[in-house]
Amino acid sequence: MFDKVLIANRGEIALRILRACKELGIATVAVHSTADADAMHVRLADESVCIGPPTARDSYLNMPALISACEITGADAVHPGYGFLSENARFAEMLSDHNITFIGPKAEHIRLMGDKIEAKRTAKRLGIPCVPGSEGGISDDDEARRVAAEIGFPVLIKAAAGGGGRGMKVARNADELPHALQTARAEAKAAFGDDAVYIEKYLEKPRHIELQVLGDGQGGAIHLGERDCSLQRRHQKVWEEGPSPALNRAERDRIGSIVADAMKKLGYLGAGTVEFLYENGEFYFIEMNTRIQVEHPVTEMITGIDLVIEQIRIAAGHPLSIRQEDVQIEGHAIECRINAEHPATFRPSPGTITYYHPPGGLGVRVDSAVYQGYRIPPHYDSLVGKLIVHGRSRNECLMRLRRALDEFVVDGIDTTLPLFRTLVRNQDIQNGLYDIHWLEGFLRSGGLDLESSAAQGQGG
Amino acid sequence: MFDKVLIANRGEIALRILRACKELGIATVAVHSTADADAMHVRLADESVCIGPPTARDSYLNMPALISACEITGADAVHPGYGFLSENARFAEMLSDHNITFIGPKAEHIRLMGDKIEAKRTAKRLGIPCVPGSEGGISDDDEARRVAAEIGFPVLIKAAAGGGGRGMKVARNADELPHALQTARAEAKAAFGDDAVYIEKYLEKPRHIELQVLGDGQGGAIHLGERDCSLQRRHQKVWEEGPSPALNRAERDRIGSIVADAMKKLGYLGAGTVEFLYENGEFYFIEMNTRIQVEHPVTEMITGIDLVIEQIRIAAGHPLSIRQEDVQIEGHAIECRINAEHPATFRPSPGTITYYHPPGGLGVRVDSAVYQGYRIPPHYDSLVGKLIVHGRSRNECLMRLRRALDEFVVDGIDTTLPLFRTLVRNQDIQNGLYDIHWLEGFLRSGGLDLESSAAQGQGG
Amino acid sequence: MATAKQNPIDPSLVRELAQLIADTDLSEIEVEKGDLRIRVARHLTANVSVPVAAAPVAAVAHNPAPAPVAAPPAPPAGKPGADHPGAVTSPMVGTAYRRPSPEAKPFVEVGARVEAGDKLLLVEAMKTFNDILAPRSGTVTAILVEDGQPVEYGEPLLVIE
Amino acid sequence: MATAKQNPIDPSLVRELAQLIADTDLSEIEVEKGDLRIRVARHLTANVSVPVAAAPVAAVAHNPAPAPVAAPPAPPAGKPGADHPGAVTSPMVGTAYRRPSPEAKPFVEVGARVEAGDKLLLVEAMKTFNDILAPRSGTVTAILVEDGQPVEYGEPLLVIE
Repeated sequence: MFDKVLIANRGEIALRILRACKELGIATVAVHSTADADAMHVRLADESVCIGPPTARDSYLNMPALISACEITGADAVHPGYGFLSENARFAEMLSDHNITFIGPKAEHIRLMGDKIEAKRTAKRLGIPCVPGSEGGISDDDEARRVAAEIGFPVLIKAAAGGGGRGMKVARNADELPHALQTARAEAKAAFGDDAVYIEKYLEKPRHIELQVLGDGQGGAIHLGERDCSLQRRHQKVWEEGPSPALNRAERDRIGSIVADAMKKLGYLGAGTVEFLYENGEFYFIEMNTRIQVEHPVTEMITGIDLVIEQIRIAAGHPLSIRQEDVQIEGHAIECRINAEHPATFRPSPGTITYYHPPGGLGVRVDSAVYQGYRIPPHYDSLVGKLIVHGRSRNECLMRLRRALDEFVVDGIDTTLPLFRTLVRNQDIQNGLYDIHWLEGFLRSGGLDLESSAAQGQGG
Repeated sequence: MFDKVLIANRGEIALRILRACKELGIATVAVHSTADADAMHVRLADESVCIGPPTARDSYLNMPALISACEITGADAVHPGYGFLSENARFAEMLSDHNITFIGPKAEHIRLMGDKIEAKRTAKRLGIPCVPGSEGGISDDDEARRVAAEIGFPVLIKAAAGGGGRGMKVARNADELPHALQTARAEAKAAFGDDAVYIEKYLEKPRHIELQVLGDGQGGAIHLGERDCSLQRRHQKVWEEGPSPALNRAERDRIGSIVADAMKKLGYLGAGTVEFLYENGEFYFIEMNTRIQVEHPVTEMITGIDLVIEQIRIAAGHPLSIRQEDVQIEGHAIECRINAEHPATFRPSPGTITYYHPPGGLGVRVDSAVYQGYRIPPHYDSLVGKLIVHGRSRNECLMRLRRALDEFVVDGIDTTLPLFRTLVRNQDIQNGLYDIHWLEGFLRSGGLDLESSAAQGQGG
Repeated sequence: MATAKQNPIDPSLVRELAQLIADTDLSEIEVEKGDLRIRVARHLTANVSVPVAAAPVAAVAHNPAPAPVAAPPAPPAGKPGADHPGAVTSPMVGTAYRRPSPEAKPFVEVGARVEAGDKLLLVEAMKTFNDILAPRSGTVTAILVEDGQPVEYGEPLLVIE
Repeated sequence: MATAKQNPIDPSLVRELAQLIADTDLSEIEVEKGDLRIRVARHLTANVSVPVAAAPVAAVAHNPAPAPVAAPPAPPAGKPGADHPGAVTSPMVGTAYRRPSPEAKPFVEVGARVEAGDKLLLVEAMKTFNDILAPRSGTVTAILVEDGQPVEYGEPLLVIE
């Protein structure tokens, strides 16, 4: 096991990693920019090193500074958290050159999954289901019809040469196909000088479902069930839960086995997430994240497994301590990402927290690096903390989440707490009936009534 | 189910009950003395009623005031918490006369278990193991020898007529018996004018082990495993854990079945705790508490069952929703009672909390009604809050507890946090090797080194 | 620590008193012997409470989000005059009545002159009607409860000036 | 504070009482001897109340228990002169060296006169030695690092005045 781990991150994930190290009895080094000298994890770490000015490029993304910090403190491993250098293959290699362990996947796998086209090709090869479509560009209308019929309607027609939404048309049935093809070709021709098109299955109301995996790089790999992260705003996850209200056990086991087998074949090492769109009982691969994710506590709460401790163990060369049959999904968990943002306009609200009181009690977990008197610096993301609630059933979880949200006090800044107080009382959310477009639609339609959610918080 | 529950208590248990009610969607009434107007649960309740001055006799123990508070608010049930009126049969009856449900056992069972002699007689009748001893007073030495041989040495000889430690002698073997008998008789004669003595099995280094039970009053009753509360100071529990480090599964199942069967026979309704001394593989009944206990979260953390919610459901007339086979003990949990007391002298330290920051993260639960700026009134007990930590194994739990204790900040008053920081690092505690005398011996021998425990808290 | 020659202050005496205060939980000790008089005091709670409680109150104003703990300690809403020097408060939880029976006239009205011991109101608790008597003579300047209104312990019922 | 009679107060006596108050946690001391009477008081409120961020700092002094969050934001321990106007700070994390090679003499000593652009130190990071040059002319009044000492970003290395 490592003697000393350097935590190459900030905020709640830095504190999360520090906690895991402490529970393993490993000494910790916190690195920080000048803006983060007062951070909670800096105060709790055994040692701390200031690595640069507030700008992330010169501090948290500054590889030489991080390696120097390892050298002057004698750290023998680095945990990169999420964001920053967590999916930077070159950083992993540099650390390796300095005989420092990168707590994360092999550099080759980071690289592989960082390339969208390569990632999709690899997924297909490993048997992971992808969005069905034509193999290449199609110029012939008869062939287009054959392919569309094979895939099944609706289909998306898009310029083979380009991107960015130009030349994209949806055909909902065979009758719509000729016109859609014609328009798409014309636009593609005009935009890219090439009228070849791809045809792909079109997903109208998919959910975002992702599978958590762990691999030991020695052929051992397991999955830990799914998280449903369909509630998004501008592609940012807002509310994550597990298990997905849309999956049953057979579906979970099926996609889980496919993913775990794929990771075994790949020889994947570390924690990772395979993300899918899900519609009408089918999964379609989007991408794989080769790091711990913000929403990992959802999985921890329903499996009892500490994913960061497992990451560290695996990185230290241990084989997986958990077999697939040891992973039991118990109850239900929901995570709310509480941001320092106005709950309706989402305008960032950095500043000083004048009063802070997190909720407590059974089944309530708060992962946050803030404290009363802490100033949220304007240089980084706006995540104040994560509220994760567990219950024996989804309903128990929702009721507990409701009361925990009503207890949570963060004063001095705007937060998204009122948004969650509204969501937890929404009928669609309670029924689990939402897709990746639901939240934006809800917000557009003025679903967030701030006055009533404020009243709820006051103790109703 | 009830429409509105009145919480006839204060402090953390009042907040605990409020949380359960909120999760069940039941409206809440907080009652409080003038000293508790700022209490957290008062602020979070749907309604609050001031019932009297600080003195508990005139407020929290004031039955007419409580019943009036029910009447003016329309509460249809009362949860008494622990302490105060929680084991007052007359209060339960008075509520019943006013058509208000007492969330607790039937009055007859409160009365039965409140009488030490009746309780022991009932336990014996129900097949619960008690301390073996003579049936009545013994005046004849030959009979005393026969009884002692039957029980097995060491034995305790005590005055049949009295109590309070006078006339109590231990005989460790048959040779010591005549002298012990003679002395005990002489002291008994002198003190009570009667030289008849009881002979009882003497337990030298017992553990305190208690079984949590739930009964629906309709013949359904289950046990939820045990808690080991051996770490005590002046008969006050300090640290509670479950499962006991001293029990194996077969022992748990054996004593659990005995207790659950007894509760079925009794027709017991509500939550209760059957307390035992445990030595050399044998259990000896002490008493039964007919209420929720301070340390109930230990059981909640290892079973996932919300005991207060179950209490409310049962009191509303529902049969048990959990069968014995549904109760699965998962992992390990430890509770530390954090008191507003000096950690070495245990002198109470009421006053204002100038800074409060509870720990967070996986497996960490805090049950506390305090907050920053809260003034702990001098009128009531000194419990600041309970830190309850869960881990998949006892070792994981201990490591997590250690880091959680190091994160916990309560400034402005003395607390017993430093005591726990020392205990969690102690070899005997880590090995689970302690009995009901261990903590007092540890404190007497100066085991608490405040300087080193303060250093640990600063982040080491 | 100054070297005490003919020093009028004996630090060891003060320390002794301080220790006594710490040990006994007294808040004040005063000793007088011959021409010497020493008084030591400690006010822990009274002073500290005020400003700390003020911090969360300030926060309420800034934040539209709910702040249950941040609410200022206040008398029950809509009950003015709680701290009025002439307020007569309820000695118990119950229901206040202004008249002996539904048809009868109220015991007192605003503007009435009352003598100490006059009956002002009834508070019913557990089917028992308890007389609320005037604690002193004066004029009723405000009546703060409706007929049949639930009242808390310590809640102001009316004001006599 | 002190109730002054017509005779002038001996400040050392007041200081002594103030020290006693600080030492003992008392809030008030009153002493009377002959025609002399001194009373000193301390109200804890003033310290605790001020700004929200100040509260944890104050708490540290009173509470022997650990208070990780309560620690005041401070420069790294034992690194004086961080805010000195003449301080030259490290532009990177690394190891500071005062001489070009183990046998050589230091680039500068305290008292040395330096011109802008003179080499003062080396900071090694990732096997690369980076020159630390004088940002302005002046006299080296303090050298804050040992030879071979690890340094953080922004850590003061020496002072030029």
